[in-house]
Amino acid sequence: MRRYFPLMATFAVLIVLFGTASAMYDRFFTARVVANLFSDNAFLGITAIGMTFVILSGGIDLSVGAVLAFTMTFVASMVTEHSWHPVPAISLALALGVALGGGMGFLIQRYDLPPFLVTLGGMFFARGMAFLVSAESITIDHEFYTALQDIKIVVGPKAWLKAVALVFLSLLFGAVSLAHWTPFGRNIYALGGNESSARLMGLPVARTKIQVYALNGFCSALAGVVATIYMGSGNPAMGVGLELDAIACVVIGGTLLTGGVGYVAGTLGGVLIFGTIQSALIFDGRLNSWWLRIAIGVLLLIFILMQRQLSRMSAPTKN
Amino acid sequence: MNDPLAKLKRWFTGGGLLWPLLGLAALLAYDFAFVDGFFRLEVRDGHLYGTLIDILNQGSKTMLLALGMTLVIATGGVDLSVGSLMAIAGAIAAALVTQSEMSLALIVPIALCATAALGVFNGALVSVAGIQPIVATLILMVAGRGIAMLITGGQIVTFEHAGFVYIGNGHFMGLPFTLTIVALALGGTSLLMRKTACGLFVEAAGDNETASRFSGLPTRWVKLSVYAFSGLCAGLAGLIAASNIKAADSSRVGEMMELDAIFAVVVGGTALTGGRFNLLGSIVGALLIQTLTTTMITQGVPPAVAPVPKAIVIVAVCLLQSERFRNEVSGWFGKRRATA
Amino acid sequence: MKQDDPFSTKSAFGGLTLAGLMALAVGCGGGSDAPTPSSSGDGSASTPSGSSLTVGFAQVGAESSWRTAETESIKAEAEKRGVNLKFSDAQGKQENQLKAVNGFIAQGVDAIILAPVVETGWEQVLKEAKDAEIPVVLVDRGLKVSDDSLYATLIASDFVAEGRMAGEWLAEKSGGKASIIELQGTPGAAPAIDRKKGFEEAIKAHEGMKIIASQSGDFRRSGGKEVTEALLKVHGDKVTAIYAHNDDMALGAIQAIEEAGKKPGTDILVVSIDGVKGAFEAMVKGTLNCSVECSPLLGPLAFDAVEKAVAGETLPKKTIVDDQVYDQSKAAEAIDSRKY
Amino acid sequence: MSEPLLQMRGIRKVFPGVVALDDVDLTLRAGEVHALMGENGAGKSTLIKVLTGVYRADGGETSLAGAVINPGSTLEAEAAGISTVYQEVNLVGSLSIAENILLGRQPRRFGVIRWGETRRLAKRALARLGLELDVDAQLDSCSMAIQQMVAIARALDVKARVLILDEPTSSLDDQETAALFKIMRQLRDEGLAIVFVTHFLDQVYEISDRITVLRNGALVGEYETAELPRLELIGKMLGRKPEIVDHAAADGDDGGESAEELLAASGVGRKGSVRPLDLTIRKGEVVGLGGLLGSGRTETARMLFGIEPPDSGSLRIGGETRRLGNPRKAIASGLAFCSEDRKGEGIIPHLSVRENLILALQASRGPIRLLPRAEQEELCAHYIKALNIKTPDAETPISNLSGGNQQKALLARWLALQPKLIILDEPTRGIDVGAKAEIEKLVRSLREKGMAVLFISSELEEVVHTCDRVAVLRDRRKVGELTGSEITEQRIMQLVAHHE
Repeated sequence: MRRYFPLMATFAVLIVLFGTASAMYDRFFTARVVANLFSDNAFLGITAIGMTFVILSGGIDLSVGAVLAFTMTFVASMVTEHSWHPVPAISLALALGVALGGGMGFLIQRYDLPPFLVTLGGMFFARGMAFLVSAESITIDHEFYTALQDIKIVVGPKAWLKAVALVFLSLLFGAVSLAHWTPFGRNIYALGGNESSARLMGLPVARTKIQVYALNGFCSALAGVVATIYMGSGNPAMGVGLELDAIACVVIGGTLLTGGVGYVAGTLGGVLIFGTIQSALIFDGRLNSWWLRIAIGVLLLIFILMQRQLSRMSAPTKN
Repeated sequence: MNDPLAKLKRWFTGGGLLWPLLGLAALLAYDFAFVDGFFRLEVRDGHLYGTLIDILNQGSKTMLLALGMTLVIATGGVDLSVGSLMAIAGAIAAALVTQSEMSLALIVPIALCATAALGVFNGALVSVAGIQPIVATLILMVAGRGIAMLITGGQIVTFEHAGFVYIGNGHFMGLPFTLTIVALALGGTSLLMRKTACGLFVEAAGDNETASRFSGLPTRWVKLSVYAFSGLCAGLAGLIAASNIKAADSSRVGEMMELDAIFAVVVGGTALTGGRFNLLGSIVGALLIQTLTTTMITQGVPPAVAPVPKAIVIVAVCLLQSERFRNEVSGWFGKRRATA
Repeated sequence: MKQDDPFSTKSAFGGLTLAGLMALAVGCGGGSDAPTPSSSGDGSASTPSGSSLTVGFAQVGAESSWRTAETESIKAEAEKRGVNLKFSDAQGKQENQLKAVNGFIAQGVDAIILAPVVETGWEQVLKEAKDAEIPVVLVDRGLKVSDDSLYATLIASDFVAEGRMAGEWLAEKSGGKASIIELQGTPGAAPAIDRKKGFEEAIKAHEGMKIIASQSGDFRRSGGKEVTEALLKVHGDKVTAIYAHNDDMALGAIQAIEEAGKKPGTDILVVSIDGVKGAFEAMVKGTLNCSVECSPLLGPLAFDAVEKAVAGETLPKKTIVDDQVYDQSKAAEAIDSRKY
Repeated sequence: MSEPLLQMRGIRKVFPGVVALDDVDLTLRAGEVHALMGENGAGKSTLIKVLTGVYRADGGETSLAGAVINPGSTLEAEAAGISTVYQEVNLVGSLSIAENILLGRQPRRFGVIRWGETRRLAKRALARLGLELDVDAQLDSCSMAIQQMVAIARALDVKARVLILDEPTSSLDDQETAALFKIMRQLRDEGLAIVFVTHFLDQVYEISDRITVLRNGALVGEYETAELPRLELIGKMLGRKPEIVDHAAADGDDGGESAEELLAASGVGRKGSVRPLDLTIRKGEVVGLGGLLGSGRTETARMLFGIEPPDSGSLRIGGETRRLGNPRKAIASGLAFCSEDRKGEGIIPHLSVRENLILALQASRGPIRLLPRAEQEELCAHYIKALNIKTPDAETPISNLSGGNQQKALLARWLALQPKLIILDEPTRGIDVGAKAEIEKLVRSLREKGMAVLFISSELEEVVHTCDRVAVLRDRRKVGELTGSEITEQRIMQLVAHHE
């Protein structure tokens, strides 16, 4: 039970935060705000899920925002400018995401390069390619997209989960299962926990490492696809700095950057904490640009410290 | 007779200086061949004038950031807040220059103290509160820009203060004054690191923190100090940036420069995992980035695709540093060194 | 072993929570002097009286002085009219802006003013606003949506026209002969794309006018300076004019020209867009030749539109703000009227 | 005995610049415990890594049950029936016991791990070793002994025919070792061939049937254990006649009572770690901390050194009351501490021997007053010679040294400070016989110089002939103290075992 304490700490922080905001702002405590949290943060959440796996394996990936932008632009360009049907365009985009992620994983694994730098290269590369595909944002106008955008599950008065939120939640479910129920998931934990041990235990370390980055490439590309559904457009300048937000969500969710320790479900908590802080500040609406930045920083600080304190209290005491 | 040569070789390869220098040399060779007038130097208004001088001058900010970042990375950390700290230093200096009668001898220290103090805040989050460096410094990265904008009221504050403008635009002995600053900072830091035990403390604490603590090293103070030092360097870079354009552009200055600085440090041979560091290597790394940027501007690479060459250089330099890759390449050419 | 001191940890937790709440409270209090949020009741029913309106304003960010001037204009107007303004700064990110608009809808504001980051990607969120019967007034740039009825009106400048005006002015001034360096804005940004387009249209008619280099200065003063510096070295005396997508970059370029030992405004013509105060000062000094005004003072127009829209009146789909060309001859008399 | 199960013939392995193995043979029979002996650097680990597929041999041949095998990975070796438990338990601390046993071969259905079945299998694997544990517990929270057992359970869980145990007992106490031996015998009787690598001679004679000795990457010979006297074995390992260890040293002077009191702890304890205890250490005295692993020995040492400072009682050093809240204060009061975890808490791996050596001294001088380079080098030269540290030069990274030499360099780090009291926690663990004898000798010579030593070791024999006085701990509580001629293995065992 104690192993789940950091996870509970994250959700306790979330509840405190949400409760405070509800007490301070009218109409905050509504199903609509909650549903919005899932829709508006869907693609951030998806990149954060991919990032969780990378961080669990002891790595990091800075390319997610740029890969998202590339995917968006690619899909939009194919559909609008080259009249492809969205399905093949999306499939190809996802495959490209996997290929780019896998390629970075290959470089990191085979040549023992620092992930920070390789993925930094990947970030510049994907961003450049996004602009190469189209320097301007492109509207996607296709009945397939309209159909996707019309999918809604009503969860309350004036509140519904949209397709993007459903993709996010299904991926979350899949990711939790992947992490917990499959050998691949457990190998990631082992790899991040102790790489040399994992190697000596005969686990497929090299393959797992490459697969983790490929998986994250897939998640980033999927996030890009979800963003096209969310916005109905492709924008090559999208997602600048998204990688840092994703990393922050993962860490707030209780996953250690050193690898091997953490939960995908915690990342959900991290994303929701992040989203709730933003929502609360929007509801407040009285801060000017600079106070807004300071407030985000201060709130991040407070909730990171709180999460840290809670999980410290619950950390297994070694004898 | 072979010994000094071997020593030199060890200094280059062992310190990791060889590959960034090679990368820089390759880039300069390209410029020499394909960019007209890249190496042209002339004397104008009593100082040197040319693209190479620009690279040194524009690169001074990254070099200073890399200097501070080197020590932070040597302790196993990273500082994402340097760009925002640059903005704060610039904002404070601009505000004081325009709104007070204070002398520059007071203004500069005030601005630097402020960023150093914020560096201490970063350090405290990392060493006392035990927050992971990326996240700890992310806080000031976000909030710091807000503080800078608060100081300038969100405006670009311009000034014409001759003394302050000299910092980023003046010339000293025919070269940009910023180079004097970088040289002093590099020299001072090197001396501090190698002629006192500070360097040993930083490397030991970064390589094995527990063992260092058990040996009586004040590891918390070491961490606190390197972040403070990084803040100081960022402040200096911020003053140069503001002085250079005679304005404090608090919302934009230093954006993404933290990544350039980290890249410079790692290319320069300091591992992100901490331990041994190489100050000179970081400087070379910073020059490599600036040369690349300037090359792309002069070569007319469309700005939208400019990130692609940058990506290629990053990955190429990384690969060059990988022993396995080098072995494979020499294998392709059938010249594999005999290992037996 | 586990019962260290339950009380102290508990109180530590309590303290943190309290600190969190206080920070929220302090943050809000320190933010601005707006009145406390009126609990806007059911909010769905609009109150056309105008005095107790709650309006959400989704701003791009605070990346330039032009942008802050726009924000100030809207805030001032809101205060004047007693409107309860909810302000949100997206820090240049569309995703944040979408969240803000969704948040405003959830909150049940009476109207939304939106200054979109990019032109696409708004269809979904505008549909939701329409479903909730909340009128949306667009300011400073248009949108690409399939259905015009998704927003009430657009109050903006025509970026293409601005670029064209700048190009035409330069053609006239230079007698149709110029070698031009273009300083682009941030790659992908709507003003950068349109201002480039407009300018190119205008000079196409003149065979003697050629853009010899076009690089991004990222809308930054420092970017403008760095790019100009590098390009002047390569193209040397060939350059006769510089066209910058905004004033900040032009002001940076002017410094670079001066440092190259030339006279900006005389040796090299400098044309830019926006018409911020700094540009007027430069024109008075003679270093900047021309700035096409792009007025950020949209507050009065925006709130006129908001009030009409809330009252149910139909508005023209587009209100183009008159942009004027200011050159050195007109600058001196206009400078005193510049607020930003 | 039956015919050979596994044969390695003429194995050769070369690393750039070093011949690690040259024409080495190893023959294993089913149903035997085969000790692989040699000093550090003899090539034991390399041979094992070749056998288990971590390295590929550059020459020679390995055959298992008549068929030639050439495993390219640990996985292939395991599939062939060769399993290994490494010296530093190579498991993943952040995962549960059950996972560690079954990682890589979890029972699944449609690719989905069946956790219930996983737990059941893990329990069964542990039951085979006579262990009943909470298999959901995180491995990190278990003692080293348990971790070792888990590693063995994992190794056996594949249908192993050859089990390699690399230094399995180095972190186990006597009882745990006995339990391990029981399991080893049981497995041997089941027909497994067990390769046993260790530095403990006693254990070799207790458990092994045959011995293969390596030295400097070459085969010295293969012997029946019963036919090889101890001294001869040591001679073969060292390549020389071993010094006869001076067993009488500790009995020499019993009159330590009159010496000046250096450290006096009264009622010092820490909640959740060590019960309040009294302990006095005098100048020129070697005080042992006896007891089983986990009895509170290490915790006491760490408490005295201020790593986990005491929360009750008072501490007097040199007659003055001191509060040692952190290692720095302890060092300032004249204490020094060599951790049992050489890799994690001792060496600074990428720094040179010189930098490692001067670190504590430099720390005490502060960051500004750097010890002049000449003095640094003099100091290094002195200790490299005095402690016989084998290193190419002082600028070599310390991680390139063998374990024993790293340990000596760490001792030098503290001696350079000239402390009044040095706490040595398992200073001889996992290092070769030669270095071990040297360190024991060094401890005795420190005493003669008037330094006090607090000595912790799992080897009773070592404690008995090194210490003047022994404080015995049990269950994190001091249960007695022995002086002079009272110090015998027998008496210590009695104190540890008996409930009073």
